[in-house]
Formats: sequence, C-alpha cells, structure tokens
Amino acid sequence: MSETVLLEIEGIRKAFPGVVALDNVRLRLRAGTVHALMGENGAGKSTLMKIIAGIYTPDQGEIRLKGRPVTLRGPLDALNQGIAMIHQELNLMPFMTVAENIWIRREPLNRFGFVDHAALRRQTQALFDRLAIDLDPEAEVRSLSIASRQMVEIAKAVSFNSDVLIMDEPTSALTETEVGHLFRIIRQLRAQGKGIVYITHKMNELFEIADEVSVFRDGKYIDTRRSAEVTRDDIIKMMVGREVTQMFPKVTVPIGEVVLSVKNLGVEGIFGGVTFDLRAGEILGLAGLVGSGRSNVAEALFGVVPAMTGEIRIGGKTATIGSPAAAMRHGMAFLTEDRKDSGCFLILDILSNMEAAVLSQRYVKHGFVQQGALQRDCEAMSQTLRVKTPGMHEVIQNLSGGNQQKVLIGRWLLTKPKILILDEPTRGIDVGAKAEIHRLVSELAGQGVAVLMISSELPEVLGMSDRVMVMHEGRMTGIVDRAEADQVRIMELASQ
Amino acid sequence: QKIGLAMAQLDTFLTILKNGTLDAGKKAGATVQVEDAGNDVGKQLSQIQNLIAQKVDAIIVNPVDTDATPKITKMVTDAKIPLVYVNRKPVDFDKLPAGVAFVASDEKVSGTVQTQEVCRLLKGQGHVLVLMGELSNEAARTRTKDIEDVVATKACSGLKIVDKREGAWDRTKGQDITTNWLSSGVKFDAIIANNDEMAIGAINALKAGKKWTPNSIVAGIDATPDALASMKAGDLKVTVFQNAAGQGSGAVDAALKLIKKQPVERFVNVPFELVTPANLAKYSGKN
Amino acid sequence: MSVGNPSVGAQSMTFKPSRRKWPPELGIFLVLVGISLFFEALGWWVNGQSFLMNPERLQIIILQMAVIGIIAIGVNLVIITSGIDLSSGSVVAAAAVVSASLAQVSDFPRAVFPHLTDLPMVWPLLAGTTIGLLIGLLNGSLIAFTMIPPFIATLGTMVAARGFAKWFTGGMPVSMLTDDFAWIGSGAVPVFIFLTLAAIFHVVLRYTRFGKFTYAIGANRQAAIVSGINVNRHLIWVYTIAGLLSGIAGSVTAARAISGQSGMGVMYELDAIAAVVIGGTSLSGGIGRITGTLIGVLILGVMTSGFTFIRIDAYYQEMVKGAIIVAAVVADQYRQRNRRG
Amino acid sequence: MSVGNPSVGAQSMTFKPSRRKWPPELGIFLVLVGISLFFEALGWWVNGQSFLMNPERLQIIILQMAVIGIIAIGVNLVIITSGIDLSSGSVVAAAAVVSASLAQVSDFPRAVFPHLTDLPMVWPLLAGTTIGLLIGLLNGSLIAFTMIPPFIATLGTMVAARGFAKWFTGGMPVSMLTDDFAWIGSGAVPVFIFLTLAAIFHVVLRYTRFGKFTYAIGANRQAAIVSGINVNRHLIWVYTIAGLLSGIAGSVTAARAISGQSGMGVMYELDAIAAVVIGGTSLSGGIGRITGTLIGVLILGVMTSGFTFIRIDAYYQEMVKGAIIVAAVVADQYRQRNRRG
Ligand SMILES: Nc1ncnc2c1ncn2[C@@H]1O[C@H](COP(=O)(O)OP(=O)(O)OP(=O)(O)O)[C@@H](O)[C@H]1O
Ligand SMILES: Nc1ncnc2c1ncn2[C@@H]1O[C@H](COP(=O)(O)OP(=O)(O)OP(=O)(O)O)[C@@H](O)[C@H]1O
Ligand SMILES: [Mg+2]
Ligand SMILES: [Mg+2]
Repeated sequence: MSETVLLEIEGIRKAFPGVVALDNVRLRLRAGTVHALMGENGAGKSTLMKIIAGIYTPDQGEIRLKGRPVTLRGPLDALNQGIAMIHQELNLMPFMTVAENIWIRREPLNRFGFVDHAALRRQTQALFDRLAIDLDPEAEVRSLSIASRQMVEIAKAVSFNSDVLIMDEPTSALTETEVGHLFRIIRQLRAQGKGIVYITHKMNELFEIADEVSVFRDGKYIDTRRSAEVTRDDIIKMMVGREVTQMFPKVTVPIGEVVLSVKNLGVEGIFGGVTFDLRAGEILGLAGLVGSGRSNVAEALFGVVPAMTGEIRIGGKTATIGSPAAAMRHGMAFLTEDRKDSGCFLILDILSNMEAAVLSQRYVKHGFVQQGALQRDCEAMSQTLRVKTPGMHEVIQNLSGGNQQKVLIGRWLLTKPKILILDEPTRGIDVGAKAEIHRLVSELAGQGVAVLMISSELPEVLGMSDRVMVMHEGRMTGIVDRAEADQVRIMELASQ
Repeated sequence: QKIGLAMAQLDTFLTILKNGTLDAGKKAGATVQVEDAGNDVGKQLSQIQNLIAQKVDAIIVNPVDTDATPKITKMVTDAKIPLVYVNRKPVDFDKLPAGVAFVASDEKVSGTVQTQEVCRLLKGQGHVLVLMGELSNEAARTRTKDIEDVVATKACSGLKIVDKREGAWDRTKGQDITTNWLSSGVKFDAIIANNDEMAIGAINALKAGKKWTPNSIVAGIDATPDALASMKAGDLKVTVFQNAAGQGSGAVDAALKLIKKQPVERFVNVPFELVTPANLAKYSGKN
Repeated sequence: MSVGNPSVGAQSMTFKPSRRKWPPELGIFLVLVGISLFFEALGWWVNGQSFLMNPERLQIIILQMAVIGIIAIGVNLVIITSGIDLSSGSVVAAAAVVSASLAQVSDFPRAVFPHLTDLPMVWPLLAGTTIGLLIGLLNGSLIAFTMIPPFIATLGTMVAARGFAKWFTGGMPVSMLTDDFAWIGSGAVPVFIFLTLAAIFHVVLRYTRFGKFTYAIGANRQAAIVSGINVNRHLIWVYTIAGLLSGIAGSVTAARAISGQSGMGVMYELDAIAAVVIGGTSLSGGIGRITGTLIGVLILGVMTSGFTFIRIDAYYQEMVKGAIIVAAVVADQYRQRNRRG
Repeated sequence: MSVGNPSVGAQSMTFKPSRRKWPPELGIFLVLVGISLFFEALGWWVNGQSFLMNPERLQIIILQMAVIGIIAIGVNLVIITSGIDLSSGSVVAAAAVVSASLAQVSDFPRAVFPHLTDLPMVWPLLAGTTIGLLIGLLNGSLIAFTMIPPFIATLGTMVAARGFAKWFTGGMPVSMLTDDFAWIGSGAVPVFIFLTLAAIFHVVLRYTRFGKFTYAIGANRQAAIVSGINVNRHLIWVYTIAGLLSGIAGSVTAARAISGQSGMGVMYELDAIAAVVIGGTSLSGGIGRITGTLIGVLILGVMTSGFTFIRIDAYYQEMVKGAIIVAAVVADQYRQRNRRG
C-alpha cells in the first residue's frame, strides 16, 4: 500500500437548518487504495463527498490535496483539481445520448470548432471497450434501465481520468454481474495509482474491494481501519454503536390461501408468460439479472403499465387492473425501485410523502383529512422505521437517500395492504435499518400479507423468500422452493 | 386645480388628444393627471375610483366602453366632481345630469365622408375592401357601419364590399392582410381603412407587391402626421381630420367651466373634416 | 448540536418541533408592507396626505383587483399542479357577454335574447359560470386525455373563447343590464365574493384530500399516479374549477361595467399568474398557498393605487411597475435563501 | 414504456436502435401538409383556384411570420433551457422605436434626434439590436443571479420595456424613415434574415458545445452543474441572444411599417411561444429543434393566409384558429404515442 496521501480532510463541519450533518470529521485517502466509507443512513457520507466534489462549501475545516490546502469553488473547480464523483442519485440528461452525457463540456471539436460527432462516438466506444461496457453510445439515456444508467455514470466518472474518484453507492442498482464488472474497473484504477472513496451499505463488497475503511456515525468520525484487520461485526458495531445480530430474521409462518394468481401475464415486446401463485403469508422473491423484466412484471401487476395478455385473479376472482388506483382497491401496494422518478415528492415534506397513498382509503371524512390521527400514525411509522429527521415537516429532499427510502416504505405500510409488492426495498439502506425492514416484512407476512419482493441482492432474496421466482429476458425461467434455492441454482436460471 | 384624465388607451390619435389636454391645462394653470386604461373597462373604472379617492377637482373621461358610462356618471356625480366625456359618446348622453358634458366629433360623420369621397373618386362604381379596427371597439363598428350605409345609398350602389378583415388598428396587420388579399387575386378598386395606420400599411403592401399605381385609392381616418405626409407624397387619397387637440382643449375648457359652476353645453361638437390632396395644406402640422 | 443521540444509536429520531417556523408568506408580506410604507412616505412628501389612512382607497385597492383575485384562485390551483391556464382572460370575456345577454332589461329594444329579459340575477350569473365551467372542462379534458401541454391547450381555448365572445356579440357591447344583476358588481360585493372564494379554497387546499392530491400531482406526477391518485380525473377537476372561477369573474366584470363586451379581460391571465407567482407559488408545481396569492393580488392593487396617488406619469408607470414586480420577488427569494443558510 | 430486446445475450445491456429513426419533426410536418392541403381543397371549392401554387402567397406566408420567426428562434433556445421569455413582444416595441428614431430622414422637421438623421442603415439596426441585447442581458442576469423564476423576470421586463417604448416616443409614432433602413423590411429581406438566423442557430444547437450545454441545462440542471457547466453564465448568454433576436425583429418590424411605434409587437411573445411549442419543443426543457420551430411558424402563417384566402368570416376566424392550434399538437402527440407504443 502506497504512502502518498492524495486527499486529506481535517475538521470539517457542515450544518443544515436543524441538522448538523458533519461535525469535525476527517478522512485520509492514499494513492492506489480503495477507501470504503461506511455509516448508517444519514451519517453524513454523501454530504462529505459533496463537499469534496465542490458542491457544498464546508462551514469549517480544511481540505488538502496532495498536501496542498485547497478551496473548491464549485464542481468544475473540483474536476479541474482532479476530483470526480459518482453521485448517489443519478445525474444524467435523459434526452441526450450516452456519448453526449459522458463527454458533456469536453466534446471533441473539429477544426471549425464544431462538435465532431464521429469522434465523439469513437471516443465513447473506446472508453466502453476499455471498461468492457456493452452499451450503444448513441442510445438516448431515457431508454436505458437504471442499471445501464448507473454504468454510464461510472464510465463518465472514469473518463475524467482524475486522481481522486468518489463513488457514492454505485452498486445500489446493480446485480452481481455488473458489480463484478465495476470491481474489475476499480482494480484497474487502483493499479494506476488512483485513490477511490467507495461508499456502500453492502458488507461483502467492503471486504472484496476496500483496502481501508472509515466509519461515520451521526455526522461524527469514528475510526479508520485496514479492512483486512476488521470483521463484519466490528464495522457494524462502529456504525450503529451496538450489536446487530440477526441479519435476515426469516420467520417461518403458516402459509395460507392463494391470494394472487397470475397466469401468462405479459406486455407485448417487454415480457410474457409469467405464471405464479402467491399465498397469504408467503414471501415470493423475484430474482434475475438487470433488465430481465422484473420491474416490468411488478408495474403490470400494479397497473402502472397495464398488462396486455394473461389473467390476474385476486382472492379467486378475476381482476382487471388498469391503474394503480384499481390495484389499490384490490388491497395491493407497490414500492417502486426508482425513488426519485416515481417515488418521492421531493419538494414536499415527510408527512405529505407518507400520507399520499393512504388518503385514497382512510383518514378522510367528507373530503376533509383527519390531520391529527394521520399525523400521529405517520410519526409512529417514522419511529418504527427509524427515519432520521428533524421533524415530520422536513422536506424529503433534505433527507439522506436511505431515509427517503424508509419514508416510502412507510407510505405503503400505512395502507395496510393484503398484497405487498416491493421493488428493491432495501436499496441504499444501512445494515441496521435493513434488518429492521426485513423484520417488518416478515412480521407482515406473519399477519397474512402476501409479499412479492424483487431484489438484486441474492443473499436478501435467499434469506427472506419462501420461494424464488427467476426471470431472464422477459421470460419466467422457473420457481424454486426455499429448500432448494441457492446462489448457483438461481444464477443458472437467471442466465438460462 | 387638479384635473384627472382617464384615457381609454394611448394610441397615436388619443396621444394627440391627451397632449392637447395637457397643453390646455398648462395654459390654464391646472395640473392634469393622466391614466391609461389600456382599453380595459374594469381597469378604467378602477382608475376613476382612484381619482375620486384622490379628490381631484374634475375628471375627464375618454371611455373605453361607452356603455359603461352610466356607472361612471353615477360614481363621479355622487362624489360631486364635475365630469367631462371626451371623444367617445356616452350611451347615457341623453340623460347626462347637469355638471356633465361631452366633447367630441360626431363619429357617424367620419366613415360617411370618407366613403362618400371614395365613392366620388370611383364614380360610384367598383369593388372595395375594408380594413376594420379592433372588432370589440365602438369606433371600428361605427366606421364600418358607415361604409356599409354609404354603399347602400343610391348614389353609390355600384360599389361592392368584397371582403372585410380585422386589422386591429395596426399598420403591420393592415400590411399583411393586404398582401394576403393580393396573393389571393381579389379584384378591387379601393381599400377603405378604419384608420390611417392600417391605410398606410395597405399602401406599403401594394407598393411591395408591385401593385401600386398613382391612381390606387386607399382611404383612412384621423389625418395623423404620417397620413398627411403620405398624402403629400401622392399615396393616400382620402383621410378625415378629427381635431384631436381641439377635443382635448375643449374638454379642459369645459372642465374648468364646470369647476367654476359656469354653464356648459351638454354636447360640444368638434367637427370632422374631409382631407384630400386638394385641401391638404390646411391641415399639415395640425395634428 | 447534533442530530440523533449516539448513545441510543439507530433508534434515535429527534423531532424538534420547537424550531420556530415562520409561514412562507412572511417574506412577501413584508414586501407588501414595504411597498405600502413607501407610498405612505411618498404620499406625505408629494401630496401631504396619508396613503393608507383613507378608507376609500383601502377599499378600491381590493376592489380593483377582485376580478383578478377571483381568477388567481383558480390559476393558483392550476399552477400548483404544475400546469398553466392562459384562457382565463378570454373566459372572462365569454362569460361576461353570455351573462350580460341574459341580464338585459326588457325596455331595451336590441336585446340579444328578446324573450329572456329582466331575469332574476341568478340566471345570468349561472350562465356565465357555466360557460366558464365548460371551457375549463374542455381545458381539463384536453390536457388529461390528449396529453398536450397545458400551455397549448389553454392557448387554444384562449384564442377560441375570445373568438366566441366576438362572434356571440358580433362585436357589439351587450348593454342595458338589470339593477339586480348590476348589484353583483356594485360596492364591496366583488370584494366579498373574492374573499369568500379565497377562504373556501384556502380550506380546500390545506385541509382536504382534494388539496393534498393537488400538491402531490404538482410535486411529482408519476409518483402521484403510482400512489393511486387518479391524476387525469383530478386535473379535469382543477381546470374546471379554474374555468368556473374565471366564469364568475366574467359575470362580476359585466356587472361592474353594466355591460358585457368581447374585449373584456384582455391579459387578465397574465395579471393573475403574476399575482400567484409573486405570492410564492412555484411554476414548477407542488408549492403555493391561497394566502400568498392574496398578498400577491394586494401588491398589484397597492401598486396601481399608489401610482395614481403619487401621480406618477403614465409613461413612467409601466417601467416602475415592471421593476417593482421583479424587485418584490427578488426580495422574497433573498429572504428565503438567507433563512435557509 | 419500456422496450427490451429479448434476443440479446445475458450480459448485454445493449440498446439496439434497429427501428428506423424518423426525425421527430415528421409528425408536425405532416400536420402542416395536412392543413395546407385542407386549404388547397377548400380553395378550389370556394375560390376555384389553387392555394399553394401561387408564389406570391408562398412568400407572404413566410413574410408575415418572419418577425415572429426571428423571435421564435431565441424563444426556442430559452425554452430548451426550460425557461420562458415573455418580454419578446415588448422588446420588439422598444427596439422598433429606438431604431426608427435613428433612421429618420433629415427633411422631417420633428425627428426624435434632429442631429442624427439620414444615418446609414447599419446604425439604427445596431441600435435596435443593442436595445434587445441589453434587455436580454438584464433578463439573463436577473434569472442567473437572483434565482427568480424566468416567468417573473421576463414579465417584469415585458411591462418595463413596453413602458420604455411609450416613454421614449411619448406615444407618438416615429416616422419618416430612410429608404435605406426601410430596405430591411422590404420584399423578401425579412424572410432572408429569418432563414439565415434559423440556419445559424440550427447549426449552433446541433453542432456546438453551446448547443449541447443548452440541452443539458434544460434536461437536468443539477446534472449540468455537477458536470462543471457554468449554468449561470450560459443562461445569461441564452437570454441575451433571445433579446438580441427580438431586437432584430423589432428593427425589421419598424422597417416593414416604415415607422416605429410603442404599440408594436403586442402578444408576439405568445405567437412565438406557440410556434415553438407546436414545433415540438418541450416546455419542460431539454427537447426542441429549430427545424420544428420553422414548421411551427409555417403552420401559423399558412393558417393566417388560408383564412383570408377562403375568406372565412372574421368573427369565426379565432374560434377556428384556436381549434387548429390544439388539433395540430394533438395530432402530433397522437402520432408520437402510436409510434412509441
Ligand atoms: N440539503 C440538505 N438540507 C438539509 N439537510 C440535509 C441536506 N443534505 C443532507 N442533509 C442531512 O444531513 C444528514 C446527512 O445526510 P447524508 O446524505 O450525508 O447521509 P448519508 O450518510 O449519505 O446517508 P445514506 O446512507 O442514507 O445515503 C442527514 O440527516 C440529512 O437529513
Ligand atoms: N423507460 C424505458 N424505456 C425503454 N426501455 C426500458 C425502460 N425501462 C426499462 N427498459 C428496458 O426494459 C427491460 C426490462 O427492464 P426492468 O426494469 O423491468 O428490468 P429489471 O429486471 O427490473 O432490471 P432492473 O434491475 O434494471 O430494474 C430492460 O431491457 C430495460 O433496458
Ligand atoms: Mg448518501
Ligand atoms: Mg428493476
């Protein structure tokens, strides 16, 4: 491990109204290392990274780049000083092509000063070849799945060829294949002597890729260790300040009647032939590679993009689900995977975000909202989910990513669904809270709720599900019972 | 004295009227406060109410909507402030109480003398096109109606109105409509416009379309400086002089008399006058 | 100060309701006060009299804006859903001519409907409101079902409704209205109508499901759909309400002028939108309150009266007005940013 | 929504644009063709002559829209950044009166600047353009530095610039202009100016970094910021260009009318925005091309000429126009959705 220190952070403090996000934190990034940054949701990781990338100005503290103190006057300044960042939330221009997105502001020009589109394409293809990414440089970003978009972000960040590369939860939308991919890229960069700050909530990634790990808790710096010298439990203890024992507390509950029965469900050109039964109390995992159409199945079930073929029966009766409103009348709930686009009302407060779905069913009398009861229940829900916030009237935009996710889960739990569809429910959620959410889901199943859970994290799927349905390229390739389900069997089906 | 002047809008013509008012006010040692309603009835009512709240000594109103005048009359007389209508005839003219006067030219005359002159030039025979002012405006309607009335008379029964379009008093609009007419191959012998601006636009279009001959007949109303210059150059054949400045000063005179409780005729007429190349010299510089 | 309590770790969730929350309208309210005081000071200087201590003036400040205010309430709803309504001014004209045509006195020989004269006030009012409602319904349906941008849908109805008014009247004013009908526009009645409607929709926005859904749709339409809100139906409602309110505004306008004309209400949509945006409603949707709109309307009203009061020349007036509109919003923005830190 | 490609291998995240790509303007172009053919057919029926086979008419169709077109180019840039510019029409008036005041002939006794008469064409043109540029710069600076919404900033300058024009002229037309200056507005010169500017900005948008930044800012402002684009500086440029183009449009308007008047250009901003949106530019930013705007402008032009051609009654005209605007965009939307589905 190299001893050259690329980046040194000392005594940084950053406060937002009502919240001190960072308090006297430090960090030290060596050349040729991957430095993992761990901490619970809202610990201040993203805030610190945004400071390093020139997006926020710190209230106090010093940033030294290769020993030289710097003041960063904006993202451009940071980029020019050799700091690039992959943000926790996607930051792409949907109507522009992949190539245009990657090279924006750095487009190759011909001798007349015009953008050379051929060179732009070539240059992008070369980058993709080097990183072994299989994407069409001319595709419009809005036509890509979230995972592909994430790969575009990664390629873009790498293309700056900067000394310091910050990755804020780059894998939260990726499956193992792409994660493996990303790790190859990271190792390349490390070998070139770059320094990488890597934020994740996935423990196994930490041990696979990181050389050092720093832990933050509640905006405070806790410690830095060599990752070879710590155990998973050490980290968790540092993060949450207590022991978290059971990671996936799967409770076996009695399985009841068939609640949801799906036959040959399909949307032309996207997916088809999906057939399964879902019983009360059962958790059905849905696994597959990125782009296998899992989210599309969920969207069709919930009426977001109504199915064109096949039959859905709920409680034994044929159901026509033409819209989410119709699905909700059948007792369904659906947590979408894209919390920015189809989840959060970013500019509204936590309360408004939580109550949005339940208002079509309860807490309303003669059109008037029963504010008191509703707010009480929302607050209780936030407590249960451990949403970290100054209050229910905080704008959700100001919450950390993981806390936003918790609010959205709360939105659907409030509706007391009979059928709960979860698409990547623990995306961006810290270990402690993840265990909490797993416990909640198990508990709901115990109360007879039928759960369909999509997840790209195989351990999660395996740990939680009674059965696992696997998809590949828009087709269902099999359903495996809990007893027979293991990593190998599922990967087989997923790439069949 | 403080006099409030509530103008319907400040287009070229009304600006001259307003300037006439200001000049007359200055001469008489009165301050005149101008409000421009931008052709909005509601706004004008509010402005008048603001002037009443201001306690001015007299109010001169150039009504946006001549049908809204009963309300204005009531508001102002209730506040015991002398009131003079100018340029546009209030609908309650016959019932105006004492202390209220109307200074204007008789609008019925303008379109009539204009069309009669066109009729004379055409020797009672020919196709005419009409450029109308803003359709929601009284003057546009009256002047267009005048044209139709003249065409209906025996002497001019050989005239035929081929098409009427709304040019909204605007020079460029008049120009574009005329060009569209030209390209549609409409046959015509004269263009009668509700005001000079549109008439000048029509002349511009005829020239641009190479359809202009020294004998082309285009008629306007208002005798604005531009129109007089155009006539001097041999382009515009007919316009009608409306003594804007005269109306303005007449209004101030009436207002001052009313303040002093002197008697004023209910209607002070400032006559329309036909302007042709023959009597052009008399009018240049007057508006 | 730190959030959370390290000793309880993950359980920590600190609610601090103690933090004093100022209403978001405070900033723009201060701007209103500022402008008023400015005119007050200038008033003493120029005129030697008070601007504010004049009951007549206070009444006219609201009265002259009542019609814009009624429209602005509906426009506020529309803008909160991140839409826009350009048709308001034309709806005013359409509603004004239609309601006036049913409010004519029988001894007027040129009535539009000679057999429907001397009707009680409720019929013309209802007719005007209905015209507004129908145009609003058309707006809403176009936006919901054809997915064209609200700007285009309401631009189309803006042009068409104005055309309708011209066609309906043949360009002639519809005059000689009954005293009964004229009452709607007399004295403080328009102000009363405005304030009543404002109060109703203030409650609707804050305390009803309808209100909550309006904000949700504006904040994130896709998320609203996925949360089970029937967005199309809701949008149709919102635009219909906006149309209906413009229809009422049209009837009031006709009653104030005692005449219905196709040229009424030109550019009212812009004034209404300006009032709404000055009042803090975000054009990108999801944010805005009726109280803010009320203040926005008052700012425009104070400005108009103030200009007359200090006798600013009509030629300068617009330049100053433009500057004040901008300055008002800048001041508010500045205050908010400062508060945010 | 999503269109996957089931035949590609497991690892692939490939997007295969195997489907033939039509330019996005095709739909609205077909609408233009449709409207033209409609008038053609009606023309034979009503008038017994061709609508399209008339070179004069083809010229006036563009000529009467050239001024709107010049404005629309700048408005298109602004809307692509997800902004709006309401000041265009007023800038036309301000630029028209200023440029006219420097283009008066010396033998006119009441010139605005008696010592600056008979100037060569370039000075008044430059003056008009500069006025536009300055107002645009003001718009851009307000938006960039005070963060107020573009709607409010340009509403303010809209009111103020109109006031400036009135104040500058005292309400009188500025007339008696030199032939030299009038040349700019004569014959096909406005069309030539319009098409040249359109070509330039077509290239700018498609082939320069400036163009890419414009789209990027409109598509995702946050992403543009983190990509290191100086968003504020770029916005100032865009609004300045929009102002400058409106300034040119103002000079052309004055030259066409051979007179500068403070009442010029009223509501031009709406026509320009309508042309831009009909041409497929999204009001939420990030999408739009000059070719689309060109077609949008042509649709408005064909409509105006067509109405005169088939001599539709002036009283119906607006109702029909409103309906056509909406129908045009609906048709385009429908075609696009069909293609996507
Ligand atoms: N713009 C902001 N305004 C107000 N508070 C903010 C803002 N950004 C972050 N915060 C607060 O700062 C704290 C730290 O947030 P941050 O996003 O850095 O957490 P994180 O460690 O990245 O969490 P996660 O793992 O969930 O992404 C949180 O309490 C959050 O609510
Ligand atoms: N908005 C869109 N437009 C076009 N194609 C899309 C869109 N969203 C997704 N797709 C494509 O649809 C296919 C299925 O996507 P889907 O999101 O259902 O897959 P998934 O298995 O849930 O994977 P992910 O982990 O990406 O969510 C993918 O090939 C993806 O590229
Ligand atoms: Mg984070
Ligand atoms: Mg998915």
